[in-house]
Amino acid sequence: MATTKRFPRSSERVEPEAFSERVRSKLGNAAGEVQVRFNQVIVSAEPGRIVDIMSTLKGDPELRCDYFTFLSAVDLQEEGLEVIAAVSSTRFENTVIVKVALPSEDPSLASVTGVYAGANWHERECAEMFGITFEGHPNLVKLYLPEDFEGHPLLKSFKLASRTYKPWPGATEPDEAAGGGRS
Amino acid sequence: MANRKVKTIKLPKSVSWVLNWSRKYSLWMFQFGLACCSIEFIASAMPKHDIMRLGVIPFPASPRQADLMVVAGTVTDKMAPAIKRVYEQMPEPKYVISMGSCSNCGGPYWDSYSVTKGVDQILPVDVYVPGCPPRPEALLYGIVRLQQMIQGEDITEKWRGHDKKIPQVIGTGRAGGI
Amino acid sequence: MPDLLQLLETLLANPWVILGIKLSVLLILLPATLVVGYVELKVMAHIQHRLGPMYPGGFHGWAQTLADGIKFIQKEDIIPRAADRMVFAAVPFLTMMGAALAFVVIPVGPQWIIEDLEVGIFYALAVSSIGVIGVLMAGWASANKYSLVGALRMAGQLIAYELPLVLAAAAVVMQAGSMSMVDIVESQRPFWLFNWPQGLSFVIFMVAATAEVVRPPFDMPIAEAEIITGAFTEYSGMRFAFGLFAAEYIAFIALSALATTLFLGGYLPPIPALDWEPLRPLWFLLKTSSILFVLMWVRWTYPRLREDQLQRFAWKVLVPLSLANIFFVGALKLTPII
Amino acid sequence: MAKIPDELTKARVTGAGTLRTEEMILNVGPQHPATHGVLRVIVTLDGERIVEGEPVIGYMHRGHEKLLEQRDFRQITNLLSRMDWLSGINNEIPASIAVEKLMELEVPPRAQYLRVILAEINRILNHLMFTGSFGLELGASTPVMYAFRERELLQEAMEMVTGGRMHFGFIRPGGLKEDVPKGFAERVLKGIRQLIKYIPDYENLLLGNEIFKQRTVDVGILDPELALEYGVSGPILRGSGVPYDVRRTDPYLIYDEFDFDIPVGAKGDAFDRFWVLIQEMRESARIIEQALEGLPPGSHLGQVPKRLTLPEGEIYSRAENPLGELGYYLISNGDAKPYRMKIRTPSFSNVSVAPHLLKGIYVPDMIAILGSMFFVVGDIDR
Repeated sequence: MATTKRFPRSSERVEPEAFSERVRSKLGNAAGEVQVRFNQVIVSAEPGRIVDIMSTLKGDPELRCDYFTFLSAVDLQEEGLEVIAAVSSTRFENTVIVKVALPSEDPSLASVTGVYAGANWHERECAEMFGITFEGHPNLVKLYLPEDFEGHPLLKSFKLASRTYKPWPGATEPDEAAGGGRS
Repeated sequence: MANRKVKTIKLPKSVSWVLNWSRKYSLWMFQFGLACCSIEFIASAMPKHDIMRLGVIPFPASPRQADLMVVAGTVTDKMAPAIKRVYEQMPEPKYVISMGSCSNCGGPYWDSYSVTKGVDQILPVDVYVPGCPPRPEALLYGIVRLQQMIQGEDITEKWRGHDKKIPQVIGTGRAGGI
Repeated sequence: MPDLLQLLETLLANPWVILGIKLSVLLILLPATLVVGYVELKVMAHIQHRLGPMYPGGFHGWAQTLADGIKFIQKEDIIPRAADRMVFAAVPFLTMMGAALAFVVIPVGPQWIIEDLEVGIFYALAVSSIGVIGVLMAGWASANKYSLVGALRMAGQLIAYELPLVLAAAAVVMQAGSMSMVDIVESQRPFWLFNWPQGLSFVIFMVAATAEVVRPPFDMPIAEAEIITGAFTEYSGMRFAFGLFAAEYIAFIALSALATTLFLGGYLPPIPALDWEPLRPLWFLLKTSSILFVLMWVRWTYPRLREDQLQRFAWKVLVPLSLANIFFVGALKLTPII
Repeated sequence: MAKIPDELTKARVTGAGTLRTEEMILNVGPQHPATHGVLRVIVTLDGERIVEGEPVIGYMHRGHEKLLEQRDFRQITNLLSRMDWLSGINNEIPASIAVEKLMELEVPPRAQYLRVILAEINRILNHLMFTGSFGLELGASTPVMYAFRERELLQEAMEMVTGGRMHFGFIRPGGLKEDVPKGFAERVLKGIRQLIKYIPDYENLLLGNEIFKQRTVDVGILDPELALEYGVSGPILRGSGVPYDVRRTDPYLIYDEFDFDIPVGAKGDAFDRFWVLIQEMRESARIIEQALEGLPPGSHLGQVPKRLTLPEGEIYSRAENPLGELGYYLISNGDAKPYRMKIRTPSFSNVSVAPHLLKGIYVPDMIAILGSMFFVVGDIDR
């Protein structure tokens, strides 16, 4: 039978600063800059080391990031793409966000599905939305969109047809004159 | 369903009335929830609003046994073929209510790249219920309007296959009349 | 009063009147399904804190099922192209016939019976399973995977439940010493509310009968949430109305009437003192409708089982139990109790 | 069981090779009563046993993330609340928190309390829906009616405050759209008391029902390690015995001030998940009672500039949605619109683990498992 308990915050909880120190020492030179922002540890990494980093984050007994939070990307236009992956440690109650910079042309990255099986759908989504190839992914086909859909919607170069055809009709800012926005 | 045999038939008024009356009060509603509106759609079948009072029976799980399809929610381009297919599987005479802004016209997703802006692009709609989502009362009102419409129909036209023409809504007073 | 009784007796001796009564039993059936269907809608609604149909017909939506019936006549008749047309079209006749034929032997009163067959109970149980063959045919002919799964479940269920059903009825036959339905009823005299030696048989019979008419918690063959009305997924219009709806309700009424006859003393009044000839059909109807009500109550309360759990329940619980019951009734038969 | 030699189990047919059972591919959905919404599952069947089940999603993909980039920080609330249509307020909260943190806005305590109250009412609304629908999928059509009876009462309370029944659009950066009207507390308490009074009813109708137990106990056991690896959260993760709740592990708003328990399942089967769901309603009711008691007077909205322009920066802001961890990764480039807003929805991760649970089970179990995954299709597809 199930039980109900009052669970206080984990007794092994580590403050984000201390956890970032751990991350820095464990990852060593695999990771670039490690910093703490809004209580979350942010790690920037080289594209080639992503699988190493993820395995260390998951496997190291002092990190134990067992909870796969999400994986996505952002189109930084001139600066290329950036893949963002977040994992959390339920024991130490900390979140680590790993960032990897990729070029805009033909971006590709090693798949982390071998480390976190849960990355499967996240990578498929990311591939479909940004056109990133995840090497070693078991089934990299479209997740959301119909088979015949062309383009990668979340790229900044992908324009919404409706918006091009018809701009937003109303006022967009409160200080614009009332009724002045309709074109 | 074009049928030449019924072309010349003109039903007596009383027969036509009984046929219309029976269709009006036996709207078997296909269980079809797409998005947000489906929750209000479910709510309308629940104790507070109880859509069954109006003779709408929300039992059939298969489109073959349904008379009424309520498209409740956002229709996406990926889903549209499935909706059309479900509609085609329903036997004539059949009715469609488009519930909520999304299925009426795209609603808050008017600029989305994956949303069909209006279900009426793929199938004929009899009654549009506005709202995002419409309150259950709004759906009930939509059904009452549909029932008024059915009461004014000519079934032989439906049999001849002229079902695309949406008849005039005639004021028959409250839906509760016999 | 005595004049009236005398008149009644002379009337009942007239063969034409008897024929009329016999025909009326059959003619009542179809409207009866409409009434039971309507009552079920209302019972369901009230169990669920709702009102149910209120507008059709004006007074508490009394004409709801009537409207349903007339509507189904107008619907398009669809036979899928991949379907086996002949078999597909024959199904409603089979399911309807299987259910309706059982009424031939059910005594509404000692005179109110179409034919008091000597093997009445045997006949009733035999014809009630014809409908299942109809369901099997529907599942196969529809060329639909959901229908096929539904038909396979139906086949499994039929075999699992026919046995306890027959064994429970056999216990009654043992007690009565006859297979004629009227004899079975008469053997329950003097009747006091319930034929107690058959208590266990009654429970077994009701459980098996619920499975036989495919109602929750044993409605796996038509489970809407899983396989979309199973064998009848592809049926529409009149074929659906007769094949599934009317057939289900007729079978439902038939099995309740059968249970009334076998276990609740049929047309016998609850207290022997009330035994007055003209009131007998009333007692019968009262008892049958109570069983119908209880079954509706069960239907709208319980979730459904899983097919393998049903099989396990049938073979591991019901069949041994009904065998034990037969032993028990046999033992009682040796005593002067029954 | 002893191994039976092949030649005994495989019948030989002259000239035709071995007789074998053929696998059947059954397409469940995208329109199917059991997938409550437009999820599609392609199952390979061997008789009634599922060899493999693969969910196909995207039938409700409306492109939220792209659309958010076209709307400013006040408009996004309206879209976000439509994402998981059963928990509008809970969707809006982390977005406002993200904006507040980046802009360093102060939220007055009254607004904090009211946010907690509204979020917990919304959680109950969501859980009641699933309480009903789970029973419905298992063939019991009455519990859903009872659940909606209580739901309407709380719905009325929400309506009284926000004017909406589902999509509230009530949480603004810096506080709330407006203050609650008079009589709000009484209305909510009335709803909560009736709910607490009738929860035993659901427990008797479902949890205490022998058939329900037969259908759910030991069905779809989710291993906690696997669940974590897939990022499963919410009642489903807690059903597997992991006490992970963002309200505790990473407290937002003022959740650390309230006293509440985290119900946790023992085995991780469908029964435990459902049990956790029902117990969570009790805990939410406890939180609401405490919050109503301590509701401070004051303003409902902090000092918010007329024009919302965010400084450059990025933040991952998360909250415990009724269905699990909801997170927004917000990147701002100093504009009035988000540059990028990644939405991490609970149902997406929760359903991604389904193929593991759908292996080697019966078709009816698939219904029980999908029903106990408590997903909203809009939340999966966004």
